Amino acid sequence: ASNPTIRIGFVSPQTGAMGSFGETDAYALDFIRKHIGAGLDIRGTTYAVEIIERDSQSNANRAAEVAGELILNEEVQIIIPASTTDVTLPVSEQAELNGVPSVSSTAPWQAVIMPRGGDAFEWTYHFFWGLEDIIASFVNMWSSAETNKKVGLLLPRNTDGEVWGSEEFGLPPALRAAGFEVVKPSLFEPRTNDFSAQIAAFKSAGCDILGGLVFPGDLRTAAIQCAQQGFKPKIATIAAGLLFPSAVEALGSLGNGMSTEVWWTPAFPYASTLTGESSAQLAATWEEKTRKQWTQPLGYSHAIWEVVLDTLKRAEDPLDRASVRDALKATDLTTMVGKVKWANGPHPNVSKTPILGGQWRKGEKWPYDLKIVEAKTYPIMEPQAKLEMMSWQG
Amino acid sequence: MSKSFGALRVTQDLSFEVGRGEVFGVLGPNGAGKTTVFNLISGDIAADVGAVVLDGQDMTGIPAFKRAAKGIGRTYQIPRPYTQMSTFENLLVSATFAGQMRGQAAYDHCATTLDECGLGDKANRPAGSLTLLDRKRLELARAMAGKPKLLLLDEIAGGLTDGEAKDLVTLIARLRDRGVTIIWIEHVLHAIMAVADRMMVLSFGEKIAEGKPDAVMRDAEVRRVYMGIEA
Amino acid sequence: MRWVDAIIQGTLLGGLYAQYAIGMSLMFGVMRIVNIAHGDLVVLLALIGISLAAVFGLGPGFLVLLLVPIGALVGWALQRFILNRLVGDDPLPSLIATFGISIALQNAMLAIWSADTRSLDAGALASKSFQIGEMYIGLLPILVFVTAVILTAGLSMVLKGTKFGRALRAAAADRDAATLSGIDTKSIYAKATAVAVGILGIAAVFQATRTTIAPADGGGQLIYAFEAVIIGGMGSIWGAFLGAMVLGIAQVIGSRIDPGWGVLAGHLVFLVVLAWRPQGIMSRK
Amino acid sequence: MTDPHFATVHRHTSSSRIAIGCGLLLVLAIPSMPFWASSGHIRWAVELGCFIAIAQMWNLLAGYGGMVSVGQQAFIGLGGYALFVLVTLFGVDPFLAVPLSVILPALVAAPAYMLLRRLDGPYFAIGTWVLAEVLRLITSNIGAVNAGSGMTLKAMAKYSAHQREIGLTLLVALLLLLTVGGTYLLLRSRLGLALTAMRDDAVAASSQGVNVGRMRFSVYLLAAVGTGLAGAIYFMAQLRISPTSGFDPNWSSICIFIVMVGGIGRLEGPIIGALLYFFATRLFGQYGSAYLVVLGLLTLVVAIRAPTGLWGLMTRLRPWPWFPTGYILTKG
Amino acid sequence: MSEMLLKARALCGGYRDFQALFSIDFDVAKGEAVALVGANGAGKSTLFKTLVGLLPVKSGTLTFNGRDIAAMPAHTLSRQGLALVPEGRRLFKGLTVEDNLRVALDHARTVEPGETVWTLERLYDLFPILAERRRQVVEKLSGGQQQMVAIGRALMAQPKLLLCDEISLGLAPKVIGEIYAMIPSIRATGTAIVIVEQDVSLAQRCADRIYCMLEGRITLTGASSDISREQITEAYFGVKHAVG
Ligand SMILES: Nc1ncnc2c1ncn2[C@@H]1O[C@H](COP(=O)(O)OP(=O)(O)OP(=O)(O)O)[C@@H](O)[C@H]1O
Ligand SMILES: Nc1ncnc2c1ncn2[C@@H]1O[C@H](COP(=O)(O)OP(=O)(O)OP(=O)(O)O)[C@@H](O)[C@H]1O
Ligand SMILES: [Mg+2]
Ligand SMILES: [Mg+2]
Repeated sequence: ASNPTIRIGFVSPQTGAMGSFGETDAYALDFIRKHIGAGLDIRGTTYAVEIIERDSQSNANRAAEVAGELILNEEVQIIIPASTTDVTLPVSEQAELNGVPSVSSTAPWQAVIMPRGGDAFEWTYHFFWGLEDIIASFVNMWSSAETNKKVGLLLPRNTDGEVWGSEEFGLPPALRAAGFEVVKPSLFEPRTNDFSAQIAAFKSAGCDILGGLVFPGDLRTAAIQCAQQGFKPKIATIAAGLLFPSAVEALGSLGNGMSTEVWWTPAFPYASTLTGESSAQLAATWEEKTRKQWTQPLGYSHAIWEVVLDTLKRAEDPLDRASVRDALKATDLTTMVGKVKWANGPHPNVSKTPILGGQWRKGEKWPYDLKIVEAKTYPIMEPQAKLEMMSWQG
Repeated sequence: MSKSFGALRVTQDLSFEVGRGEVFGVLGPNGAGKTTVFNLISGDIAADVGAVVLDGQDMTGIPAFKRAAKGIGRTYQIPRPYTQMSTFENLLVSATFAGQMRGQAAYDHCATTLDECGLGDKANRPAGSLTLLDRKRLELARAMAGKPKLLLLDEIAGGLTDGEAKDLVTLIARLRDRGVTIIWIEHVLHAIMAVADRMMVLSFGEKIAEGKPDAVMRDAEVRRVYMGIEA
Repeated sequence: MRWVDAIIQGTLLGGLYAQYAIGMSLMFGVMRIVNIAHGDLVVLLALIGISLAAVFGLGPGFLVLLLVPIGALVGWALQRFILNRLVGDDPLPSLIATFGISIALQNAMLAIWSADTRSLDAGALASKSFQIGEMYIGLLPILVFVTAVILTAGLSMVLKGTKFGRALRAAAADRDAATLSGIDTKSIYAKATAVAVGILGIAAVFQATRTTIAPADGGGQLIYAFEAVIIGGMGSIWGAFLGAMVLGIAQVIGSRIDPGWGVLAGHLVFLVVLAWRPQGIMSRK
Repeated sequence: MTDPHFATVHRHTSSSRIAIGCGLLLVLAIPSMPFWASSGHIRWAVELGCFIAIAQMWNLLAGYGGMVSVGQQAFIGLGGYALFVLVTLFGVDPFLAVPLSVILPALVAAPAYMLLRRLDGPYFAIGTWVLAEVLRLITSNIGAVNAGSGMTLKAMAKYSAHQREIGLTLLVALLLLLTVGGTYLLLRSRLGLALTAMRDDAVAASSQGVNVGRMRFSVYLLAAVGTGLAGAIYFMAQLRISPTSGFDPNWSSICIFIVMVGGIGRLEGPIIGALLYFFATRLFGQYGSAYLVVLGLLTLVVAIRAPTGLWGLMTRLRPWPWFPTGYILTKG
Repeated sequence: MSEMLLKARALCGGYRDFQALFSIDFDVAKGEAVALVGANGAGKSTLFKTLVGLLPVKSGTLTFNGRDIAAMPAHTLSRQGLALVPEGRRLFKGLTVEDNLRVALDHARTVEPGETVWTLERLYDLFPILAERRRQVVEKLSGGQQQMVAIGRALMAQPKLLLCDEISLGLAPKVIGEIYAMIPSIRATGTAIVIVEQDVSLAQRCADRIYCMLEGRITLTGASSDISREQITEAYFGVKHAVG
């Protein structure tokens, strides 16, 4: 009595430097395995579902190796590169060449499409917001406060930094167009120990706003050096580095009042198509089970499974890669993070989801809470507070 | 030839000649500069001034490995075997590169040389496992394996029993009879006296005596500086 | 002014590298132990310190007092039970062993502490600075630098002028002969590694104060420490200190020219020094 | 045999004849895989082949040349980038570009050696590491190769899966022949003697007529070329390269692990080590940190208990060499 | 014989998988000079290394100054007055001449009142060239100079028993003469000496007793004045070769 088995490949960074991204992935994986324990009923046939997970060790080569293995040896029907461009890019590349549908998220779509040439793809699909959205969100946030409209940008020398800083489609041209003056020193090497050159440049230009994309380790180094060097911008809005509460806590009191993009919060007005749980409930369950504060990737870690299961259910033959691909392409589903529909996208392989702006404030239950301060770009909810100026109180 | 290490002048304007097929002994107090002279001849270190001429060919500026191929073979006072290679392979290296032999000819030559030096039964042992004395024998054997025209021997008789020293002297005499020129640094006087055609005594990098062994040994200066005999 | 500032910031950055480099100079330069896990030990000590701080509410000053003995103990055990079996002329075995330790340690820490970034909150200390004209000089970097100077001076004195230092150098040169001279080489080595890792207890506190700590961070500063030791000349503690300064200044000046080239400038200066004086600037050879 | 000094020297054994025969057959079987094996196994063969080649080159450099490098990723990255640049920027056919890709590693290795040649032991190791970092940093600052974000090999799409597999397996077979077979022949030749001698004592070797400088240079260059070729093939299979993946210090870790666990200074070592590493990673990789902790501890145990590696342990049980390079005098 | 300083009975030893010493009985009395002779590979150095604890005692007893030292850690023996001038010098490379000597001084036996003490000055008097080179790292010394440092280092340990392996190797006749001339004065302070010496007549002249070794066994022992050259030669080589 063996049911036909659908195999799903799942690659995420569980060990290594990007390990924190893997945390919610593993959590969602746990959930989904229980959820479909008895198998997936698709138009009368019960399929067993086997999810084969692989650790990328935070290493792009390893990600490509395991993707090849999942596709060629394990012969999965669909592959999910979860979290970080170091996983998404190599895995998507393998999927595209070997003809396996792949669905990814949690990176601005340009970072997944542009380094691969920017054309349309046949097999690889991505849902997330884009740089145009984060720029709009940042601009809205910054415009809501009194500043001299001078922005200093800190960006690292890696795929993300290159895309964000691109003079073609990145932050600088868009910000200029929105009336900001941009100071952009060249990209810094990740885990650098000294930001005095950048800070000197920002200081001499008199920037009121510090913006950019910085990972947590660099952010603390930079923030402390800003304070030491007497560079105290009114607003500090940093992508990526302020995603996790642990990173904000690591900043100490300097983290108070820093602002960031918000992919998802418990306040999102969406519910799960799998369980009917609201966003708030999803976060509450997580906090109860892990005794840790909710994190933004949680919503996406969940939503990606909504998309995958929905796709499989609609697929004509869930065991056939091409028909899975066709179903994926036809997705129209309102998930935990918003609507996913590739037909709408700015690019055939991209479906856009909402982004909001948030500010970290001293919290009650947890040391810091993320308050939504900007919801103009995607007016899916009311802002929870108004952006306040940074105090730089060490 | 002159050579200084920083402020320390080791050899100074030293000149000497060795005839073909001669056994030339070099004596001198410790630190006189004997080993340094060998290093200059073999090219391990470069002279500040002066020249080494082998068979009418100026060796100045020629690197050590080429000098070896041109027929200068040497032993080291403190043995330097290739510890992880077998004794036989140690010899094979110099037979191949210094002696420019190949294949069977090289094998035969090395096997013979091992026997001559009393290492025949240790041919396949890793050189690192040899005792100090065997390592010294290996030094000699390895130098011989390179079929040198000029053989530089740095204290190879130390620690030998009388009998062994006699065997060694016989071996060296045999080498000379084959036409090999030998310069031999030695403190074991009875050994070197037994075979040397001429000798030179160095002190503080300068030559204080040169000539027939007996004459040199009778020299008052030599007796005082080197033997410690006040006369 | 801009360049004076760069040199000052570079020197202070050098202080950070020196804290890593002097312990390494003792192990790498004197004992010829290539310790790949050097950085991971800093992370380990920092994570222990952060956890202690969270549980007992300890300040950084007090943590130093705790972490140095913990580090010393770890170092002692590391040498006694593992590295003592591997020391010799060949640096390869120690390289392999510490490489294995590094991987195991990193992942064990990941399992215990998760991949979260953590840090020590030093309150106002971290962001305080002095203003001289247009220049700002951070208090924390000054503390790092001064500590490095004191450690360097102390360690150098111990190594050059004490019985312990001579015994250690002798044991490093020839273990059997050192034994013959009455030196308990295993215990001397264990003590030396205890000192080297104990120093890392201090570095760990500073590192956790000035940036964040996560289990995978260990390798980050390793290359700089090695570079500093080599630039300075193996075995010379002041050399390692000087090497750290050269590296720090090169990086800061490099990044003033173009922020993308800072780290690269440090490496290039390292290569230039190697080409010019392979034995290091402080070596008398 | 009347001459009492007619020396008999043995080099081959029956085990080596069998092993080399089998090895050759295996290597020659690789290009036939597309006609009978699954795509998954072909991919395994390609990756495993690259690991063996990279490790063997490291073994040549460290185990025989005495130059312990922790910067071989420099040449992996250069080989990979050369391929991507030739294909993407100059439109060269990918399979043709692979052999051409070794030119760049060679061109960089020559001056790099000039810089590194005066260093030995740990100095050399750190020097190579810094050099690799320098290359990574420079690459991530070059706009033409997409700087920090890396490149994609789109041109592979013009071949069918079957064609790609034929091409890749041919290249891997060639790679193994060149790196493993080439190293074996090198070590059996008179140069092998010189190499082993100078590893043990370079000064003595040069006074015995060995041109130590040139030997070292050649070994460094050969290792760079072999490693570069493996890098090009590896990244051809991965389709993407970035400065952090191409010049990843993790490559050195892999080399060290494979060679040390397998057995350094023996040709058999890297092969055994690569097999172990490859299958262990594939079988236990999903256990995340626990697997890596075990891997680390295993390395530690090998360093302490079995410095000659698995091959050393095996030869102690059964001295059956696959690739004998020594000379055994049986009669003389 | 007077008071025994070192006493070995049925001593067996050797390397990991190679036994090199077979049931050795070996005694040295206080202030005595003993010569140990034997062909290359006989096991003289191995015996020395076993006596000072660098190699393990496989069986048999070994006492020094009345104490059982067979199982004591090697590094504790020098404090009890056992010193070795090792074969091949084994100096501390990278350390200066003076630091080499100081290391030994640091861990020297505490001398009893009235005993003569070996000081740096006294040693420099003996080997003036070392005073000149005191700040030089030892690997830059000539072979003979290094041997002097090795001897000096052993003396700095203030030994009661000095074991000298091939002490004259590489030394000029003048220096050898001086060293042998010094032996009585060393002995006068109560220090016993064991020397390995290939020059049998020299050994006979300066030693009270002689031990001959062959293939890991003591084949002959007795007062040096009682033993003839022929006996020694025979003990040296067994019956295989007789030197003509
Ligand atoms: N690399 C070096 N640097 C500095 N001084 C050196 C170096 N090599 C040798 N010397 C010095 O040069 C002098 C001559 O040394 P050399 O080894 O030639 O003496 P030698 O005559 O062979 O003595 P011995 O009989 O003791 O072997 C010695 O005083 C020694 O200290
Ligand atoms: N490290 C070692 N491992 C194994 N065997 C060894 C080792 N060192 C020496 N031997 C062996 O032990 C035996 C005794 O050697 P030892 O060095 O004690 O002789 P010796 O009498 O000192 O000779 P020599 O006059 O050459 O110094 C020899 O057969 C030798 O091959
Ligand atoms: Mg000499
Ligand atoms: Mg001996």
